[in-house]
Formats: sequence, C-alpha cells, structure tokens
Amino acid sequence: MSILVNRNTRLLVQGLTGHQGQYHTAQMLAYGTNVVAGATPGRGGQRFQDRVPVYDEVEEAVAKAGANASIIFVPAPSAPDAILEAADAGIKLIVCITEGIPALDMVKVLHFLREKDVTLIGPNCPGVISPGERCRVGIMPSDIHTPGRVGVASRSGTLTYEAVYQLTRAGVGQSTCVGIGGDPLVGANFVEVLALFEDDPGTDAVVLIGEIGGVKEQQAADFIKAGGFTKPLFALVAGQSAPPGKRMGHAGAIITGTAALASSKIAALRDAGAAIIPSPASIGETVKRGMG
Amino acid sequence: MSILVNRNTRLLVQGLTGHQGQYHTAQMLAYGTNVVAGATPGRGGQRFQDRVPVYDEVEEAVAKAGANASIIFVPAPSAPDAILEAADAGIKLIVCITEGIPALDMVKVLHFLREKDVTLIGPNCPGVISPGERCRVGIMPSDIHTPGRVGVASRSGTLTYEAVYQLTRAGVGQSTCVGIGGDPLVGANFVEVLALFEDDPGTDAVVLIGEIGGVKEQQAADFIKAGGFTKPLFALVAGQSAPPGKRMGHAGAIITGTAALASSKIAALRDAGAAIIPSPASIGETVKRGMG
Amino acid sequence: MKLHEYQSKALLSMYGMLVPRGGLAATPQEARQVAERLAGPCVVKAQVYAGGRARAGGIRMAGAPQEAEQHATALLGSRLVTSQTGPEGVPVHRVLVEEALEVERELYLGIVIDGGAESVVVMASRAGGTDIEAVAREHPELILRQVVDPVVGFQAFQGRRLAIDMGLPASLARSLAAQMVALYEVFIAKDCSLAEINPLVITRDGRIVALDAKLNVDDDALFRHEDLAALRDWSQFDPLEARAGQAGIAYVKLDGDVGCLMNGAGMAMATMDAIQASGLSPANFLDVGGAADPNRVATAMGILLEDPAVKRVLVNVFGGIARCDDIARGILQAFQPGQRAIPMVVRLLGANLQEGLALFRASGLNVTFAASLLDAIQALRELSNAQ
Amino acid sequence: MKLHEYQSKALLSMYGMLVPRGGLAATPQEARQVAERLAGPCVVKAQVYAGGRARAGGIRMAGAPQEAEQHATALLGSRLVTSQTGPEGVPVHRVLVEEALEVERELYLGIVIDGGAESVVVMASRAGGTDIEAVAREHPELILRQVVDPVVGFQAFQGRRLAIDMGLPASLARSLAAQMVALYEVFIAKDCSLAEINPLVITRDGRIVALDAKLNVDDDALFRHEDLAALRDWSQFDPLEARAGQAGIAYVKLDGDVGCLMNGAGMAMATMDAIQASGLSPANFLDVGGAADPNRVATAMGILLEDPAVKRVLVNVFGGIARCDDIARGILQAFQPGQRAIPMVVRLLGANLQEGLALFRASGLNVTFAASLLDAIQALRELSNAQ
Repeated sequence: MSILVNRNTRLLVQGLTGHQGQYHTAQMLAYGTNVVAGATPGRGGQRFQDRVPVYDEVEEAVAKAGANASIIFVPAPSAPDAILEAADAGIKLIVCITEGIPALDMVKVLHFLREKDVTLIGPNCPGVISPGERCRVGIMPSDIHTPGRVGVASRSGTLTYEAVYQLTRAGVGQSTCVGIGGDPLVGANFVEVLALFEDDPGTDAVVLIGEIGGVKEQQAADFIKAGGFTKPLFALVAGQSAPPGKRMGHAGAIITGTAALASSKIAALRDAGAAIIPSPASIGETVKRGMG
Repeated sequence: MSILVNRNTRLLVQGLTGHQGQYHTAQMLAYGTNVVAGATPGRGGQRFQDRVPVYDEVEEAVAKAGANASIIFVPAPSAPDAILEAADAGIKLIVCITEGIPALDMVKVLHFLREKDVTLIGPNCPGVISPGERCRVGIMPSDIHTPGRVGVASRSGTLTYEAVYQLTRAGVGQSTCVGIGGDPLVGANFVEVLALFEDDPGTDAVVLIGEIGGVKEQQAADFIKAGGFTKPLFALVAGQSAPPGKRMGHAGAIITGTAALASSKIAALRDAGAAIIPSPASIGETVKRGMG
Repeated sequence: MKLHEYQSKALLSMYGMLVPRGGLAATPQEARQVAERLAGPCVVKAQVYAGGRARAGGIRMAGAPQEAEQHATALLGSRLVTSQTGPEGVPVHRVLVEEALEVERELYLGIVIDGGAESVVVMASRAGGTDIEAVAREHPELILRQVVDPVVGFQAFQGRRLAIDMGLPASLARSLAAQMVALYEVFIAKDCSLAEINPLVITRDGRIVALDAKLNVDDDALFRHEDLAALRDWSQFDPLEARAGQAGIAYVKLDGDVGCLMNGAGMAMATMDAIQASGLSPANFLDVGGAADPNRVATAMGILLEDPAVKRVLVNVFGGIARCDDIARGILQAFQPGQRAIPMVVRLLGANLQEGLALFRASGLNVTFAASLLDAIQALRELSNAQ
Repeated sequence: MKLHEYQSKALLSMYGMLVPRGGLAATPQEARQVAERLAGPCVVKAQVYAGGRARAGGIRMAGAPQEAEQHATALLGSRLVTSQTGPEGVPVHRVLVEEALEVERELYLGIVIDGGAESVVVMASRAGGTDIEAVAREHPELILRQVVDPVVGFQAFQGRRLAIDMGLPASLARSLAAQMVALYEVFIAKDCSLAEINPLVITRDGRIVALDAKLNVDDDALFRHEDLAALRDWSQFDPLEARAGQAGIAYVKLDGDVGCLMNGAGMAMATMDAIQASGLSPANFLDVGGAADPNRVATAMGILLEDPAVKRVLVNVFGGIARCDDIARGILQAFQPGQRAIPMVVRLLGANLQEGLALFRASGLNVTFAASLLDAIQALRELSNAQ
C-alpha cells in the first residue's frame, strides 16, 4: 500500500525533453513507473525511448494518454505556468521538482489551487516514491529504497536519501517517501502528508524530517495533538548547528525568530509525542529500535 | 414582505460624513430606515443628527451598533476598499452607490466576494427600497413608492424612478425595488435578484428594466427558461434608439456586438415568456393590465 | 478613452511586443524623412480615432520616400470618412510611417473585460485582418476565448492553447503566447477596457508583429493614469461632444432634431426611445447626471442650443438628488440675451417642483409643461406638427 | 538579497513613501556638502549590510556640516562591528547624510511572506525603534498582523485597522494606511522577501517618515529584476562567501575547524549537526547542489581550502543526480600543485562509486573513506585526536 502514487499512476512528465527530464524519465521507467506521456510545447509528436509520446499541451496528454499525475522539470520562470496548466487540464497529483520559483509566484499559485481538487507536492522537492508499488515520481536514487511499512515525509532531498538508506540498511522498508520541498511555500505540508499516512493501512509509522525555518513542524505537532495522526512518529530536525539570520541553502531554511529554531521544533514534536531522532547518523537505528 | 432589506435591517452608512452621505442618511432616516451607525475614518465619536454614532471602522460599527447591512457613499478610488472592509467585518448586505469604480478593480472585488457569504448590490446603483417595510437603503426619491406586491429590478437609476412613479400612479404597489447598477460588473445581477423575488411570498410579479450592453438580460432569460423564476415578468429594455459603439452614460451601456443590442435582449426575454413593455411611457399601464 | 495607434504601439513596445519600425509625422517632410530612415517600402497610416481606415484610403503603401511624402500631403489636414465615422469624418493631424512587412499570416488578438465571465477574457482568431465583428456574427466558432483567473493572471499555457487551437504550428505557440502575455500585462498595467491587435501578423521570416494596435483605457481608471488622460485627442470628437466631455457631461450627437436633456443614463435612453417610437427623432443623448448642479445643466443646455439641427427641446428630469429649481435655473441660465428662441417641452419631477416651474413661467420662454413622459411626447408631437 | 538603506529608500520614495531629505556620500567632502545643502542638524549613517548600527557607532548626529565631515571621515573606510556582524565587521564605503527630524513617535512596520499563512503578511507595532525580534519574543501582543488576500492585495482599511489598533489617533490612520499601501506596492513590484521600516516615525509636525528602511529581494526572483541584481554589494560579504555566492554555491562561514562539503541543504545541515554533536565544530555550511558538476565542486573545495581555520575536511555526498566520479574529479581538481595538504574524510554514495573512490586512491592524498555518516564522524574524531 502507499499514498499519493501507486500502480495506477499514469505519469506525465512536463519538460520531458530537457536534460533533467530525459535523465529522470529513463530512471523512472527503469524503476517501473508507468510514464505515459511527456509534454513540451513545440515538441509534440516526438517519442522518448521510442515509447513515451510527447505532446505540446498537458490537455492533450490527458486526453490521449490518460495521464492522471504529472512531474514537472521545467525552469523556475516557467514552472508556475506548468503547475497551472496541469491543474487546468485536470491532473490531480502534481509533483514539482523545480527549484528557485519566486515566493510571490507561489503565493498566487497556492491561492489558485486552494479552490481546486489538486495535490501539489513541492516545488523544490525530490518527489514521491512507493517502493512496494514500483512507482517513483521523483529524482531520488531508486536502489536505496525497499518495500515496507514506514512512511517518510521530509523537507529535504539528500537528507531523505540518507534517511532511507539508513532505514533500508537497518531492515526497515518504506511504504511511501514524500519530499514536500525545501521552499517556505509548498503545496502539501507535513499536515496533509501525515493525514494521508494516517489513512494508509500500509503505513505503520512515519519518519518526519524537518529543518530550521517556518512553522511546518509545529503545524505537524499541532495536527498530532489534535488527533489527526495517531501512528508512531520519529522526527529529525536538521539545523541545530545553524547560525541565525543566514539562509542555509533552502529558501525556507533560515532562522528568523524563535519558532524557526531547530530546538523549538524539536520541543513541539516531542511534546506531541514524537520520538526524536538524536542524530542524523542514527536514523535507521532509532526507527528500528522504536518499531520493536 | 420584501427581499434584501426589511424592518430588521440595521444599516451602516460608510461615508456618512460626506455631502451625499449626510443628505441621503437624513432621507433614509426620515423614511423610517433603521440607520444604526456611520463609518468614516478619522471621524469616530461624532453623531449624526444627535443620534447616529459615527465610527472610524466598520468593524467597530458592527461590534458596537450591530450593523448588518451597509450603504457606501465613498468616492470611487476608495470604494473597493470600503466594500472589502464591510465584507471583512461580516456585513452581509452591501449596497454601493458609488459611480466610476475602475472595472479591473471590480474584477478583483467580485472574485474576492465569491468565496464569501455576502450580497453586493451595485456599484453605480440607486440602492434597494421596500416600501412595505419602510426601509430605504438607497438614494431613490421616497415619495414615489407605495407598498405592494410587484418587484422591480433595474440596471438604471432614474428610469427606475420613472417606472415606480408610473406603477404607483397606476395603483400598482412595490414589494422591493432593486437597482443592480449600471456598470458592466456588479455584485448581484438580474439572476440573483429574480431568484430572491421567486422565493419572496410578498412578490407576485417583477418588472425588469434592462438596457443595451452586456448579457445580463440574456442571463435572466436563460434563468427563467431553466425554471429559476416562474412568476410573471414585465420587461423594458432601454436603448433601442442608441447608436453602436458609443457609451451611453453608463459604463455598461455600449453596443459592442449583436448580443448587446436592445433587440437581442428583448427577443431573449420575450422568448423566455416575459411580457415586453412597448414604451418607457407605458410601464404602469402595461403592468396594471398584465396583472389583471 | 481611445488611444491613437501610435500611442498604443509605444505602450506595447514598452511591454515587449514587436511592432513595425517606423515614426510619427505631422508634416509631409517628416513623413519623407521617416521613410528615408526606413529605407524600403513603407506604409503611411492616418492617425484617427476610427477603424475602417484601409478601405477609406487612410492607409497607403509607398514604394519610395517621395511617395510617402505625397501620401502624407494628401492625408494630413484632411478629414477621413470611414464606415465608423459620420459623413463629416475625423481630422488627420498625424500619420504613422512604418516599414512594410512581408506577411505570412494575419491573426486577431483581443482582450476585453467580460461582464458575463466577470473577468478579463483574451480572444484570438485565425481570421485576423478582417472585420472581427462580422466574424463574431457569422463564424463565432473562429473566435477562441480564454478566461483569465484574476489571482494568477493570464498564463503562457493559455496563450499556447489559443495558438494551437488556431491551427498554428506548436513551434510558434511559445513565442505567440509570450506576445499575448505581454499584451495582457499592458492591459492590466494601463487599466484598459479593450485591447485589439488586428492584425497580429506572422512575417515570412517568422516574427510575430502587431501590425495594428488599438488600446482603450477605462475612463473610470484615468484618475490613476494622469499621463494617459493627457493623451486624449479632443480634435477627434464632434466639437459639441468634445465640449460636453470636457465638462463631464455624457453627450452623444445623433441625427435627429429633438434636442433632449435628461438625468440618468437609463432615463436618457428611454426618453430617446420614446421620442423615436413616436415618429420623431432625437438629436442627441444627454445625461446631466444624478446630482446635476445649475452650472452643469447650463453648459448642457448651451450645447443643445448650439446644435443647429435642434428644432425643439425636451427636458425630462426625474429629481432624485437633483432639485427641480436647480435644474430650472441651469436651463434658464443658458438662455442669455441673443440666444435663439426654441420651443421646449419640460417635464420635471422631484423636490422643489413648484419653485422650478415658477422659474420657467417667469422666464417668458416658449415652454410647454408635461406631467408625464406620455404627456411630454404628446406635447412634442404637437409642437412638431405646428412647426 | 539585501539592499542598502539608501537603495531601499530610493525605491520607497518612488512609490510615494516619505523619507528624510539627504544624500549619499563616498568621501568626507561629499558628506559635508550634503550636510551644507540640508542646512541644519543631520545624521551620518554608515551604509552596511547589517543592523544594530546605532549602538555600534555607525549612526552619528552632526550639528554642523563640519561635524558631518568628521563623522564621515571616521566611518568611511572603517569596518563596522555590530551585534549582527562577526568580529571582523563589515566595511563602510558610503554614508547616508540625512536631515535630523523631530520625532514624536516611533513605529515598526514590516512585510514578510508568511509560510504559515501562505500569503503576504503586513506587521505593525507601536514598539518601533527597538529590537523588534526582542519585542516579538517578550511582547508578541505588541506586534499586529494583517494577512493580505492575493487577489485584492493589501487594502487601506487593513492599514487603518493596524493604525488604530496600535493606539494611534484615527486622524492619522488614513495617512499611515497610505504609507503601508505604498510599502506593500514596493514589496510586490520588487519581489521582496522582507521589508522593514524600523522606525517609521511620526514627526512633531505630523508627517509620517521612514527613518530607516530595509528591503530584501527574493533571490529566486532576481531573474526578472536585473537592475536590482546588479546592486548586490559583494564587499559586504565575507570574501569566501562572496566567491561562493558568485559561483552559485550555498556557503556560510562558521567558527569551527572542520571544513565540510555536502550536497543538498538538509544533508549539509544534518552533517554539520552530526559534527557538532560529536564535539567537533564545523567551519562552514556548504551545499554544492544536487547536480554538482566537477567545476563547481572544484570551486567549492578551493573555498574550503582557502579558509585558514580549516584543519580537516569532511566530504559527505549522497549522489542523486550527481555521480561520485564527477565529485571526486572536482575535489581533486582543487588540489593543484602548491595547495596545502589537508586530511580528508570522504563519504560518497551513489552512481559510479567505485570509479570515484579509485580516483581518490590514485591521487596520493590523505583520504580516509567512510561507508556511513556514523563512520565518517568517527573517522573525523580519530583524525582530530591524532592531529
């Protein structure tokens, strides 16, 4: 079992014909993902690897190839347009890998999507993978994942790979791993992802990987306290050693006030009953022990 | 009985301290309208006619005076702000008299209000009056009205007065008269007002006064055909003698295509079963005869 | 408010749309100089507030600078009569001299604020270069529409969809979409009520260029665009319409002989309709506004009297805010000594009615009073029969 | 990206906010000239990318032009050390000389993009002129907020509400709201990530003036603001941070001695946390990015090696898109002949791992390989104990 993606996912790749799009489409196909179409304006009629048809418009990809999910690899200036095009064409799951979208553009996009029945993952995220379903909608290295019953939700990319790597080495498989993205404004936050994991019978526990900046971890803690998520939660918050006022890579990773501190987030999550992972080097071990 | 306004209407006047605001507040009070407050930033603490308290903010007027409806007399550049302030403060009926609000401002305001449970009448309208309830929320001359069972919905100001004058002289009283406004973009259109009249047991028939430009009359016709309004409708469309391409006073009164012609609107309304009033000089007579 | 083609193109260019190279000329010599600079075949275009210029001879091809000068000589100072002007035409004070482009396709691109959709709508058609209203009437399926969400604005994907649905190659869709986004940005930034590029052309060498351009600015938004408000070219108006416009009076000159003065746009139209239905013919639309002050009424009445076609006058004013004595004072103020005598039918209703009527009676003018619109029309007909 | 105070104020002024009269000076003479022009008491303000200037002596009152010149002499060319800078401070290349105002009240005004509200939030406080973060910590009720609806934008009524809730007289609410609307317009037009006016003052004569101004522009939006991007003042950065920034590498200089090179921001922070948890101290944050190409890795490694505080290096790269041999090539490229020897712990994972490790082995450098983050930290500690 899984959340967000599964064997019925019919994936469209927006920006398939670009460098990154081609590389990861090959990887996703190799993993078993059902990539049914690509979309690049002006490249309609091409085929990727002689099998995936490319269309000029998302609407066409939905109509002709039956795409029901989309992954976006287009540059930041065009990415909001790509998200809106997918939403307008009726795509229900949109995963936006693109990094560097202006925050004010995302304010508008999120406001627009609020009235629509659409889940946006990202932007600036590694995507979603469900190893048991052999469905990878993202850019994560495939081979570190193994099917299992622990969900992962994370603001980070490579740190998620590290977490998954440690879980797999510790013999803990994953139901679904979701990178929600490192920007201050993203589509689905921890709360939405935890709600999905709560309802997923294939998920027994969740590893949450937060970081400094924003209030997403506090919102997750509030959601747990309100009874929205009742399964075991293991939490790691990166950035305890980060200085205040400096952007640590991610646009969202900056300490601008007390709430943004790793210590505040850890306190909130602990208070909500989460098991705190003491060090990034002990993710696998902590979860394995916690799962008994 | 009536629609929109009645004896429970507790009216706030936004822009009460201006020239127009003062004049019409006096008229409304004299008619019997329950004007409970005024709002003008910087004028809080004053009293109008020693009895109506003026507040700095709409929020305060709602909290302290229990206002549940508002009429707006502020200049066009500030009117969108006044509408939004009223909506934000929880006012459920907003009547905007102001003329000359930029159309693109109204696009935004209407989009914003769509998610709210608010009825906006106008802008650029004479307001709403229910003679039987002694409630006038508008700038119409009071004395031409008489209580009765015919509703009036109109895009025009003075032409509505003419219609009401003729009705009263013909012995036909009014339940409620609503001026929806002469701009291309207004809050409630004919459709919304007809829906309210349909549900009002105090209204037996409606006089609809349209004019050239836009598709509001066609929308009303479609609404009637779809069964949304089943009572007798008498319709007059002004502008049969207007030349194409020229703005006839109202921002919305301009013939820009076939649909905007008076003849197209009359055809649509007739087709929907409305009785067409042959001349602006025979409104009262036509309705009286039609009501048997 | 209309902008001239050259003004519209200057704005488009600022926002990244391609327009033909060219320059404005107020004299034949300047036209020649621009043509010399362009160094090739060019087009001389009369700058007037009216469409239908091509058929009316207002757009002329010139193979050489001398020819451009000749065309400019013919056009400048003349009045251009097109299907959209009256027989008196509109004066040509400037011509736009532009490079002639080799055109592969002509498209139509338009933006309006749509009352039905309550939003901005971008329209496109592959039937560009023609009378788009005729296309809308006869082949509405050729006009494609995209409604704009006011939160996110017009998006490039909507432009690509319009391009592809117009049957253009997808390779052009991206650049065409960028032009549409640029036009949308002008529309929003300048509070337009209408933007039309007809035709938007694709040249042989694959560029997308606005061959013509028409921007109308929302009159109600001019308070925040002082620079644009200053561009209004009153020379393009009927002189009486210009005077009314400058005084803030809504006045439209028509063909009839019954001058009419009303308050409220709907009332004004209805009164005109009633006049026309009676077999008479209104000389104008005139709305003095709700809160008609005496001076404005006087100006309005003065304009009516100045129209030589006006043989009789109908005053139909329903006082809401306006008081009848103020209206009377304003009207009488226009009858200065020396003003021509003209029979009037006056129908007033509202506050201070008796005072108003008394003022008329005291004036000694030829005034018939009417108690209703029906009576007023009847009185007008009698006047007309008597005259 | 930060803007200097004088740059921020120029933008505010364009959008209708009042700022003190004044001028920029790069020399003491210029400072004197500005002060002479102002003809009255003035303030000399160091233009640096750091707050806390007043306490650090970076803002100085001058009664006469000569005094302004003296202050400028002291400030220009110096390095200002404030509570927000490191001990090395930031260089002062320009001073802003402004009229001294008679201040009645000091307010705080700020605009941020709030991740929780997923919208723009306008904040105001009557506790202006102080450390607003301390106010937020100790008296959060003094900071008022209004969430902006992205369709209609920040509205004047929201500004009036903030003003009234701050306890200002309603008579000032309107003009204060207008200033807030102006600041909001700058924020949107220039894609800001932060706007702070602290203090916004009400002068004795009732004017509302931005006494200080701080605008940060969203780095991700600089592609559409070339003019603003060009304003970045690299002199205000640590030299290594400046080099990294210009190469597009996320690098933050810290106090420790373990240089570290990671890919991915979360991974980089986690690695720093693990180093710190082990009792060692990271010398930097450094994220070479997901698709690290060899040249960028080489630049990053060069920056690490140039930091004299770095005594050992940890490379922790989890290949997603990046290939391990590319990472190895990049790192080794930084060890040009003459480069100082430094012990490294290398933990690589991902595609072409063996090729990457082989390249390290062949290099002859002092490299310890680690298979896991745990091993890597352990190896680092051993290195540290041995050194």
